[in-house]
Amino acid sequence: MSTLDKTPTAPSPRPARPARAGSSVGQLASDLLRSRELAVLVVLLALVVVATIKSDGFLRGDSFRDLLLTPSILLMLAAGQTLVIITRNVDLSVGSTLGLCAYGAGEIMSAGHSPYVAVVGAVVLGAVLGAVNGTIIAFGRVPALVVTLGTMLAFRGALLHWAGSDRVNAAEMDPGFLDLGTARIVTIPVLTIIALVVVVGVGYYLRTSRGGRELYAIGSDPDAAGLFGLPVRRRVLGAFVASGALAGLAGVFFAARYGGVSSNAGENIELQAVAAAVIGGVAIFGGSGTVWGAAIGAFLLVTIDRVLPILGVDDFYQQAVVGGLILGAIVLDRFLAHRAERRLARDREVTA
Amino acid sequence: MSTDTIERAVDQRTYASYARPLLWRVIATREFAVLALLVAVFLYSRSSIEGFDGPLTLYFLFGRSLPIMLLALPMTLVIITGEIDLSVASTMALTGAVLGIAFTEWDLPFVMAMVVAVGVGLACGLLNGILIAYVRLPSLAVTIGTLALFRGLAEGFLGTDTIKGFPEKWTDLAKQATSEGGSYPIVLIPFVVLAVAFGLLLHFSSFGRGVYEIGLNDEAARFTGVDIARTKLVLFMLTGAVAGLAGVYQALYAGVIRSDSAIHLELQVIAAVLLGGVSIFGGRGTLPGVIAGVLLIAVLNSAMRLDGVRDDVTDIIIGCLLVASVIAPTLLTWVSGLARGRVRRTTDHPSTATAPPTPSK
Amino acid sequence: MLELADVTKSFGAVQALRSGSLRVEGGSIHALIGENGAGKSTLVKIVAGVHRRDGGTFRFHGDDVDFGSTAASKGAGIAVIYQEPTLFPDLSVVENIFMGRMPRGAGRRIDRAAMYAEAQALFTRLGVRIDPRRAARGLSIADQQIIEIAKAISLDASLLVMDEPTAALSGVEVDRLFAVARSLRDEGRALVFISHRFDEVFDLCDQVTVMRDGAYVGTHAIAETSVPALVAQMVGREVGTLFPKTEAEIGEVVLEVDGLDSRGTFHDVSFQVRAGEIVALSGLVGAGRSEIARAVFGVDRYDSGSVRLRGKAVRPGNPRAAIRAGIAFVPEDRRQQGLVVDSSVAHNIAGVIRRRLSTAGLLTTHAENRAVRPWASRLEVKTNALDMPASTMSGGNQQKVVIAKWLATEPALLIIDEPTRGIDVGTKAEVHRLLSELAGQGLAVLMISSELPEVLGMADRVLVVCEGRITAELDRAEATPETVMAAATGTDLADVHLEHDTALVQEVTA
Amino acid sequence: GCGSDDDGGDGGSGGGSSKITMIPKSLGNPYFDASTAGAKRAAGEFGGKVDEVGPTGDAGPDSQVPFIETATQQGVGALVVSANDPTALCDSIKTAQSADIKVVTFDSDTECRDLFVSQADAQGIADKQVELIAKQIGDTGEVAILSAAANATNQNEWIKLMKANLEANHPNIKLVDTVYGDDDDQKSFDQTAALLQAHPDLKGIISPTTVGIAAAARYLSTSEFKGKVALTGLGAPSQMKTFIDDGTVTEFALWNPDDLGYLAAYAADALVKGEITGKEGDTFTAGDLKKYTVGANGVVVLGDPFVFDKSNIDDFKF
Ligand SMILES: Nc1ncnc2c1ncn2[C@@H]1O[C@H](COP(=O)(O)OP(=O)(O)OP(=O)(O)O)[C@@H](O)[C@H]1O
Ligand SMILES: Nc1ncnc2c1ncn2[C@@H]1O[C@H](COP(=O)(O)OP(=O)(O)OP(=O)(O)O)[C@@H](O)[C@H]1O
Ligand SMILES: [Mg+2]
Ligand SMILES: [Mg+2]
Repeated sequence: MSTLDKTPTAPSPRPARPARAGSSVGQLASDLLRSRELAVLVVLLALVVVATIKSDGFLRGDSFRDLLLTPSILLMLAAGQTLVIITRNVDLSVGSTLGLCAYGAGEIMSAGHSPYVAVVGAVVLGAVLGAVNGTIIAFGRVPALVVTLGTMLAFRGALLHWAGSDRVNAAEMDPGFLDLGTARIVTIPVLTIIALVVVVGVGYYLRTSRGGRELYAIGSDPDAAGLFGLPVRRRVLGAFVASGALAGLAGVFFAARYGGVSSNAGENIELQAVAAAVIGGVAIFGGSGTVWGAAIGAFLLVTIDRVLPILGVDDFYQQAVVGGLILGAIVLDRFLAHRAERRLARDREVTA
Repeated sequence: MSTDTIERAVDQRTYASYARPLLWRVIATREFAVLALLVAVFLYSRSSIEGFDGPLTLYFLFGRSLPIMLLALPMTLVIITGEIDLSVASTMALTGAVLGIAFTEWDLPFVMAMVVAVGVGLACGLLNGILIAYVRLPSLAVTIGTLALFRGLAEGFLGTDTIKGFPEKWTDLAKQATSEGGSYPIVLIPFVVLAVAFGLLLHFSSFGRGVYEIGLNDEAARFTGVDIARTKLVLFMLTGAVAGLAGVYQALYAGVIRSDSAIHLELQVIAAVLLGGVSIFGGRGTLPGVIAGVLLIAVLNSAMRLDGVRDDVTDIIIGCLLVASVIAPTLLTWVSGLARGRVRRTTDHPSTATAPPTPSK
Repeated sequence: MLELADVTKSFGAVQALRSGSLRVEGGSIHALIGENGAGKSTLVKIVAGVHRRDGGTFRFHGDDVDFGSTAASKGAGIAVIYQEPTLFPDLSVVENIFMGRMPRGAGRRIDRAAMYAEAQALFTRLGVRIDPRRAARGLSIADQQIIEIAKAISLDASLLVMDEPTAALSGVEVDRLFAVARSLRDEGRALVFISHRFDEVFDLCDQVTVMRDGAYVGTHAIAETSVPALVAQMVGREVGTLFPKTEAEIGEVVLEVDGLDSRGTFHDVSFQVRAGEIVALSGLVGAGRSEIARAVFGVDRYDSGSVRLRGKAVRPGNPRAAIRAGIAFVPEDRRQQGLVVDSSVAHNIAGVIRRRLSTAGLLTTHAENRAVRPWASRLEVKTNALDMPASTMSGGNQQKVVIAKWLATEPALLIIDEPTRGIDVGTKAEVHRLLSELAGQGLAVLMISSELPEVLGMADRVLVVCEGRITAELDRAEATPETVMAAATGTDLADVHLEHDTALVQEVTA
Repeated sequence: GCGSDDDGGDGGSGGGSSKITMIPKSLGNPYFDASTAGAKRAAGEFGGKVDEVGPTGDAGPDSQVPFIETATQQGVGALVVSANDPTALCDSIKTAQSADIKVVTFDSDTECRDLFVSQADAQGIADKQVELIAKQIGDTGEVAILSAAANATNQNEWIKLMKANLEANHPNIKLVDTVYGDDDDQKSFDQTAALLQAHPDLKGIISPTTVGIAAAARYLSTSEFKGKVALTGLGAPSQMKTFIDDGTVTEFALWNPDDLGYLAAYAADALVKGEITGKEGDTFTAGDLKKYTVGANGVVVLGDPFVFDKSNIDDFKF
């Protein structure tokens, strides 16, 4: 890619803006309208409203709590996935990593250590597993898809091998730790708060730090990034370590929330994480998208699971709906990108 | 990973191999390595794993891995064009579901039901193909979406039902061996036919040449008049159709249809294809290599189970094989490059300036 | 300040640099000239740390260096403008300019305000108006080039290397750039300036180094040299023999382009090409010539207009249809568009005709080789190389393979974009001879070239493209460097001063 | 970045002897851990050998097939299977039988086996659970069922019988929903939450699966519904103790899975030794469980389900 690619294969969900003389307000408005985050958020809220109308129990007490609490795990994974996808990679091993870390945390506690040790241990373990992926991908220059597919199998296998048919039961875990699974601060579950803090942190990093912008650059055009002298390998490695660590944290959440960890913890959740990011407008080909979008996408995915039965949709169809959402999202991206190109062409027209 | 560095790695490999005599070139290929490994594992198992040398071993092995073998054929072509299809297993489940419904609820004659099912597979491929080839969406995202969609439809259609009671003559056919008590299921025959057909298509046709060109450099392919979109559409439709066949076979082999049939099979298929020497970047790989790859995984599975190794260990091994098989080439070039680099540095320039950090202003 | 001696570099079989040497003092602007493919960019990329040299010495500020990465060269104070713009489409213009070293405020947080301010300052200094907030995706080649320049000068490096920065710029922009360049020189920095335009070289530079076929030829103070002298060194032999254009009798109309229009790229393009005629599309890089050619051949779609070949309309946006109609297209980027470098020469040459070669749907290597040989030998491609990957061949031979591939289709119209870019002088002459020979046999040729001498030497007619419009149609007699340049830059004849290039062209076409 | 070591038992050394391969629905389920333990205990007594193999995580109807096939290749004496699917296993089981391998199913039956060792007859299990929930919610209100996999044979059987019973004998109890947790902690947990969200007036939940009831109890114990929404079903005392103690659950039922495995192993041994053929009326002695008689169409019933509550929960370790 020596010149900026005009090839439509690389979708640009965040369409470039033509140079319009200072119309900050109108700019803002039109931006919001075009903003994927907003669109998904609207859908999400609409769902909640409809569900509440149909079933008064929907937002009552613990149901409301669960609505916020349940997505927190996927939220972590989606945040990590965003970091990785922005660099034009993908991490399919997060589910297995989550499992390993959740079980690890449980084991640490049932061995009688303090929950703090367990949390730190899980996060570190996650980071290490992420580093394994990152090293192979960044330095072996092999596609993330294949590598993380492999490590997904390998990590899960390792967990099965380690846990065997053993499971960590609620009784073996520190009660204080388990309470974390449901504790609330002014009606907002603690786990959700932590998750949101993490998301905000990631978002802040991506938006306002050099490193963050470099991640976008790398995903936007890896060749140019190399030619430019950006520390491509270091950044990609970093992204995977972060993704791993977040998966580790998600593992901790898992243990605290479900109060039981067996060897199949977190199976198949990786696709949901990718889906959340994609639905939230993170371009699978890297370079654009925000963690906000991914977070909202995560909320949407989980909430839909809850809402469909209330709307009378046979819950056997939930998978199908998720699939439809993903397709819808990327088709929308494509459409927006296409419109943006046409507009740009027109701009060259007038400037020419 | 910058593509041009990869290209350079690839170039070096090409030069290296072309510097050597033909025989060596053959031996140095991935396909050969996989084949050798397959033979080695097979012989080892025969000699030292108890029960492996019985006639049942191969019979079970083929019967069980036929869906993977089937799906690997079109998947190879898809991956050689640089795309991927993660939705094959879900397509199998969906076609299975439709087969069952068509047979039990719509009371179609079984042959018709099978035709309908395969048709549905074709349609699934068509959906993937249109979105990827003509709407130009990344196949990874699309097929992750359809993976969920097709599986979800299967679950929706079947719910808790388990559909069974297919005509004996078909279920038997799916399991019949060529000879009484022989090691080779009859269904191997259609597979071999398909394999040959795909082999000719990929290696001895203009279409196949186009498939490689798309994978190596789609821009150049377009400039030589290869119809990229159509090629990809055809490949995804083929994949869908074969997935349909596999779904039907799976249903007959298991004797039942459930919404969770063939779950996660796509990973095994892709693993096998990549293990067989197909480059995920496209443009490289051969069908014989892939078939060797599929069989390698199948034999490993069967042998280790016989040896009482738990599946999780097998998973670890296959996962590592997969990763190893993709880093091997880059690793080699890296090592050789390192060697060359060291030589040069020592000969040419004694001192190398370490750069100060970029001035930030 | 910068000192390169006997630097060698090869890519596989392509020896890009045989012995590149360059000596640049602080406080001076140094021109690096040479024909396409002489190795200028490769030398630059070695200075920049993109490529590592295979051999030779490389001194910067007196000490030996071997930059393993562009970061290293940047750190050492070298700024480079590459020939091809390298921007990040998804990021905003400022982010592109300051990538990797964005100004940071409180909490190590990027200080966007400061960034925009700096960017504006840069743009005013360069006298351009680009919205620093817009995304880089879709900028015109010219704007991309400007941003590259802004990026480079904002580094305030002690050595600034510019690889054909003016190729896509208009007169005004060029003048601005030169003003900036001079002020940098007067601050005592060193500049390396690569261009194919002699007037720019003579106007801006203090010394000039000539390269040929990847080797150093000589260095002169601008004051003490002349165009003919330089050209002689660039080309390495009597220039007069370069373009043996034989007169062919012009036949009936083959290609008929009418009102072709592609939004944002080119507009209302109409022209004809007749059998036996060589028509050149000339203009600045980025003017839209390739896009026109691509549209005619059908790899790009166009919004309106029509393309007819031998009177029959050609289906738009479909290369296959174009090929069937009898159009052949040798694209400008050999390694990306012309060839599948990783597959064998035979496969490449048979690339287009192979559909005809298969019997009962089956295609055998044997049949291919049989069909390929005559063309390989006609273009003197070593036939023992047939089963080698094209990537193992030199630029010149690669170009021959591309041409062979298209001649094998026995076309009625040959579109050839930058026919001699990046190939050695010998092959260059061969290609030119071949072109006029083919024209002589009644083939219609549409040639795109950025090299004035080539255009003026080869073409029966010259169509000048400026910002996507055909601004002039000049026949052999009318076509002079002035008339072409005037039309290409959209300035009027009086303001074009090209005594140097004129001298060159007179030299050439004498 | 990853290594592997292959441990695992030795292949089967010849048929004949009571060499038994135990294939639970999936590894990693305490309920089956217990049954396998019981089988091993039995084998220790009658001098046979029990290997446990099985799918790690449920992967489709035929996920157990490879293990049956492998055992067939190894020529073991008998298979003791808890079937993931009543039909999908049959062909492989037939092949095994034709290789003169005895096939005993336990816990969950198939259409084609020599013997089915049933934890308790289906009707009894269904009635017991209905009885418990009726008692706990005062025989009136909305209830829902949290089952295992949507295709689980025995669960579906019980659900069918429970529905019938409710309609016949408990007009005021309304079964509003049946959801499936796939014997997966997380899924069962979330399904419970979803149930309560979708049916605000829910009075009780029946979960006829040990994983399900534990997850549901775990959710209830952490929610405002604790004590308000009744939960019963089939659970493992070891997992349920906490919830009995904290009052989330008052009563639930189960048989002793350890005994179940123990009995199944003895039955298999008896078949291998030829003491029984599996026809109605055959009798055999199952160690300290004393004498058992094969009932109609080859079913051996362990006994009635046992009800656990605060008073007795501490006496059980499985
Ligand atoms: N990455 C590469 N791989 C193979 N060959 C290359 C590569 N880069 C350059 N070359 C070859 O090296 C030779 C010199 O190329 P280079 O770009 O340095 O010439 P140049 O003087 O910059 O030409 P131009 O004036 O067109 O920019 C050409 O033959 C080119 O084809
Ligand atoms: N990557 C791109 N992004 C945006 N605009 C582009 C891009 N590439 C080309 N253009 C525009 O399309 C038109 C044609 O560019 P192109 O490079 O084809 O012209 P050209 O005359 O063929 O140049 P060259 O001499 O390199 O062949 C120009 O207006 C240019 O601004
Ligand atoms: Mg150059
Ligand atoms: Mg061009």
